[in-house]
Amino acid sequence: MRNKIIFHIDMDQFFAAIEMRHHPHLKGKPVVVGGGPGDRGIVTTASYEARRYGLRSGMSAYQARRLCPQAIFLTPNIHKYVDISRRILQRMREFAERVEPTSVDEAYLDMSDRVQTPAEIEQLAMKIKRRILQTERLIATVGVGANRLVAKIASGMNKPDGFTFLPPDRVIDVFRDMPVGDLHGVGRATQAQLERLGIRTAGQLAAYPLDILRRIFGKWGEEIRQIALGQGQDTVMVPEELPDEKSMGHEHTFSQDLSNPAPLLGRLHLLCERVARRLRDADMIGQVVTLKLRYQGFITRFHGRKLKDYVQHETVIYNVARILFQEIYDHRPVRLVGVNVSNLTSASGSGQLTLFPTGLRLMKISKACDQIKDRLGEKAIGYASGIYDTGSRSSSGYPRSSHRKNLLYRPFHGP
Amino acid sequence: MRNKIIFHIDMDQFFAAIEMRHHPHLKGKPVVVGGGPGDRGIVTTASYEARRYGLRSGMSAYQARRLCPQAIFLTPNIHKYVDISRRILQRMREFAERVEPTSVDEAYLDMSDRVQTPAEIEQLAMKIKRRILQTERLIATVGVGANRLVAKIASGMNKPDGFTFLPPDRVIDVFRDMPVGDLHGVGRATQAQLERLGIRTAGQLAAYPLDILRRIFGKWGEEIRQIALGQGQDTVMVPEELPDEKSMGHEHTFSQDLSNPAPLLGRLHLLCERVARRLRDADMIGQVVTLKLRYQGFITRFHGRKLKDYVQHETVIYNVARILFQEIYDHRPVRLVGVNVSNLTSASGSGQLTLFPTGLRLMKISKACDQIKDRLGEKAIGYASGIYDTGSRSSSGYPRSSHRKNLLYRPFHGP
Amino acid sequence: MKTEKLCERIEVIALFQKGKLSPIKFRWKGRTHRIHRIHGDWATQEGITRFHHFAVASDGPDIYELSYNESTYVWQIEGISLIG
Amino acid sequence: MKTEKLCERIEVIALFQKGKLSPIKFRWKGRTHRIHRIHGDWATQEGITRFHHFAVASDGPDIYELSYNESTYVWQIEGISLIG
Repeated sequence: MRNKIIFHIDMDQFFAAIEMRHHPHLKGKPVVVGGGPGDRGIVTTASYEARRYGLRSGMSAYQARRLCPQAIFLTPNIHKYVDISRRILQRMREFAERVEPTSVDEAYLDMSDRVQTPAEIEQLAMKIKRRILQTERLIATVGVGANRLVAKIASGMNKPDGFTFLPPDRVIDVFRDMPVGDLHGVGRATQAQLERLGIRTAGQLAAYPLDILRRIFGKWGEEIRQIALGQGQDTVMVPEELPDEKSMGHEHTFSQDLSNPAPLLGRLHLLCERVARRLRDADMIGQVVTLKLRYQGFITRFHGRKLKDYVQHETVIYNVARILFQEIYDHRPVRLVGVNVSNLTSASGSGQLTLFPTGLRLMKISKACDQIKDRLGEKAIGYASGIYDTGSRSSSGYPRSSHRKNLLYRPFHGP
Repeated sequence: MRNKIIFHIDMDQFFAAIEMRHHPHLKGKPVVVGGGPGDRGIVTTASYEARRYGLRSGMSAYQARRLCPQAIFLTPNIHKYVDISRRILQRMREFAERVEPTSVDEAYLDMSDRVQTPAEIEQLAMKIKRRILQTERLIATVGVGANRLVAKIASGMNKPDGFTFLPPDRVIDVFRDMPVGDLHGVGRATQAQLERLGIRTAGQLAAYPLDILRRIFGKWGEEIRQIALGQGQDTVMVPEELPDEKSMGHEHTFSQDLSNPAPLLGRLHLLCERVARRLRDADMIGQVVTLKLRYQGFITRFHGRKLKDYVQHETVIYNVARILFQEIYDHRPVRLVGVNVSNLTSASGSGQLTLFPTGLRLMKISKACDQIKDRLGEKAIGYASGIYDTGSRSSSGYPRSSHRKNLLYRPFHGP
Repeated sequence: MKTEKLCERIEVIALFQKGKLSPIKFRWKGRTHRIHRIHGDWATQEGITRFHHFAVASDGPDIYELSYNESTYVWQIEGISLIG
Repeated sequence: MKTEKLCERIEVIALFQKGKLSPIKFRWKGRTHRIHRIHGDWATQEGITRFHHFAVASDGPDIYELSYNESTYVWQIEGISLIG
C-alpha cells in the first residue's frame, strides 16, 4: 500500500495574529492574548515578539507581566477567533476533501490523491499558505508526512511561516536525535523511566530491544517504540462523518468553576446514566465514547475513543468516560463536563457485541489501566491521539508541554 | 352583560392599492390584479376605477377585458401582499390585544375595554386609519358593532375610506330594508325559499313568525332569524390561542390542479387516516377539524368547526372534513387539500367524550346534513362564520357573492 | 404597463438608519442608478432565508424591484415595470 | 492599548458588492466618521440571529468595532481601541 500524504496546517500565533491584523499598530510588539484585570488569568497566545521574553501559552498573566512588563495584554474574543477559524477551514476545503480540524488553529488534510512528488507537495503547500494569506491576511505553517504524527512534527520544525516535508526515508534521520520528551504522547513519567534505561533520544528508543521495553511498559512499551519510529495514525476524519443524529450526549455547566475533581466525577456519572437511559429507550448501542471538558477561559477539549465493542450500560460508559477524564484532566478549574456516545447502531438488529459491566473485557481494561497508573503514576495515561481527539490545543489554551504527553495507548484496541 | 365593541377593519381594494402605491402612475386608472397571459385566470382585485366598468373580484380576466379594454392587468404577488398584511396587523396590535385576521385584508378587533362612547369609538377608528395610512400609505374602512356580523355590515356600508358605527339601537333600522340575500350566510337557495314566503328584507325575516320558519327550515330557521336581527358571534380570537403544537395536520399538493372532486376526496380520506394515526400514536383527541383548500391562483381557504365532542377515528374526521369540503367547494380547480385536527387533549386523561364512527351522534349529524341538503339543494350548507373560518376572502380570491352564502349553521352544536 | 422579469446581481449603496435599510443607489450593467424614491418594501422567506424587497424609482418613470438576501448580502434586480 | 466597551446605535452607509457588506461611513454622537480601512470582519451568532462584526479605522489611529444585526438591520458601535 502506498504511503498517505498528510498535511498538518498550523496557524502561527493565531489569536495574537488576528488581533495584530485588526489593530495594525500592534505589529512587531510583544502582544499577549489572555490575562485579565489585576493580572489574573492565563496567557492563551503570546506573539513571537513576546515569546522572546520567555512568554508562553499557559503561563499566568502575573508571571508574563513580570517577564515582560511592556507586553500589551488583550482580552481574548473567542467568538471572533472561532469564526475566522471557520473561514480558514472553508479555504482549506477548496484544496482537500478530507479536512479535520483538531483545534481552532490546527487541521489535518489528507492530500494522498492530490499530490505525489515532493515538488507537487511543496507547490500545494505554498498555494494553501498563499490562499490563507490573501483571504485572511494570516500566516500558516505546513508540515507534511505519511501520518499525523510525522506531519505535526514537521510543522513544528520550521515556524513561523514554514513548510517542512518529512518523507518516510527522512523520518528516522529527523527522529534520531529528538529528545524522547518531544515525542507526542511521551510524558514526564515515561521520560524519566526511559532515561533510567539510558534512552534520551527517539533514535535510542527505536533501537532499544523490544522485549525489554515490553517487560517494563507492557503493551505501552511497543507503542512508544512505534512513535519513536515515526509510525502513527494516518486517517483524516471529516466532521460530517460523526453526524449529530447518530450520537447521544448530555453535558452540564457548573454554576462556578470546579477545582476539585470529586463532584465533577459525580456529575459525570449522572450524565452517563442519562445517556445510557436514552440508549436503552432507543434500543441503541454505541461504539465511541467522547468526553467534553471545558476549562476556565472557554478552553474546550474533546477526548474520545472508538471501542472494539459496543456499549449501552451506564457502568461501562462511565468507566470509559472516567479513563478519558484521567487521560486529559490537568487540574485546572473546570466549568463544563459532558459525555457523548456515538457511532450508534440498533441494539437488537446489529448482532454486535455489547460490553456489559461484568464483562471480562472491561475488567481487563480497567485492570490494565490501573496497572499502568500504578507503575508510572497517575499522569502516565495520556490521551489517545487520533480520530476523536479533536479538541487538543497547542498554541493557546494550555501549555504545549502538556500536549506532548499524549500517547497512542488504546486499551480497547488490544488483541 | 354589557355589549361588546367589535371593530371590523377592511383594507380598501387591498391588492390594487398596494400595486398603485408601488407604481404611482397607476393611480386613478382602472387596475386589475389577476388574470394572466391570454386572458386566462380570474380577477382577484379590481380598483375602484375598474369597478365603475362593472369589473369585480372573481370575474374571468376574459370578461374583465371585454368590459374594460383599457384596464391595466397586473400579476398578483401574493407574498408581497401577505407581508404587508402582516405589518398592518402589527399596527393594529398597537391598538388592541385581540386582533383576529380573517383574511389577508380584513380583521376583527375587540375594543370593548378601550372605548365606550360613540365619540371615543370614532376617535379610535380614525386613529387606526391614520396609523395605517402613515405607515403603509394604504386606506382602510372601519365598521363597528356589538358583534362581528354587525361590524362587517357596518364596514360594508361606507366604502372606501369609511367609518360606520352601528350601535345596537340602530341595527334594526339598518337591517329593516336590507335584502335577505345580503345577509352573511343566506345563500341563493335560502333566499329563494324566503321569497316564496314573501320575505324579501331582513326586517320582514326578523318579524316573521318563528314557528313557521322552524317548521320549514328546522334549527336553521332560528339561526337565519337571529342573523336578520343582527345577532351573532362577538368573540375575537387571537391566532396564538390556536397554537401549532396543539394540532395535527397533513396536506397534499397535487402535481396539477384538480377539476374533479372525486380524486380530491380520495386524497382527503388518506390525509384523515394519517392524522388519525398520529392522534392515536400520541394518545390525543381533538375538538376542532379544519379543512384547507387551495384553488388555482394561490387562493387558500380554511374552513373549520369546533365539535361538541372530541374526535380521533379517521372515519369521524373524514366525515367532518367531507362536510366542510361540501360547504366551501365551489368547483374551481384545486391545487392543495389539507386537514387539521386541533384543540387537542390527552385521550386517556381527559374523560372527554370521543366520537366513534358508529356513534349515534355522528349518525344524527350526517343525517341532519343530508336532510338539509335534500331540502335546500347541495349548496345550501354554507360554511360557518365564526372563529375558525379564518380564510374567507372577500375582495379577492373568489366572488363576494359566494362569501355572502356563509351561514351560521353549526350541526355539531345542536342540542 | 409592461413588467420585465430579471434576476441579476447588482451592487448597492444603502443607508441603515433606525433599524431600517434603504438603498441609495445601485450599479447595474455598468450604470449607476440613484434611487429617488422607495415606493414600498416587503419581506419574503424561502426556507430560513429572508429576502427584503423594494419597489424604487430612479431617473425616469420606470419602477425597479430590488431584492436583498439577508444571509448572503446579495442584492438583485428582480424586475422593471416599464411605464408608458 | 485601552479598549472602551460601548453599545450604541449608529447610522451606517454601506456598500454591497459581490456578496460582501462593507461599511463606508457611520454617524455616531452627531459626527460622521468615514471608514478608511476595514482591518477585519467576523460573524457571531446569538440564538438564530447572526451578527457581522467589523474592526475599522477612520481618521486617527483608533480602531472601532462595529456590529451589524442581520435580522433587525441595527448597527452598533461595540467598542473603541484607543491607540497611544
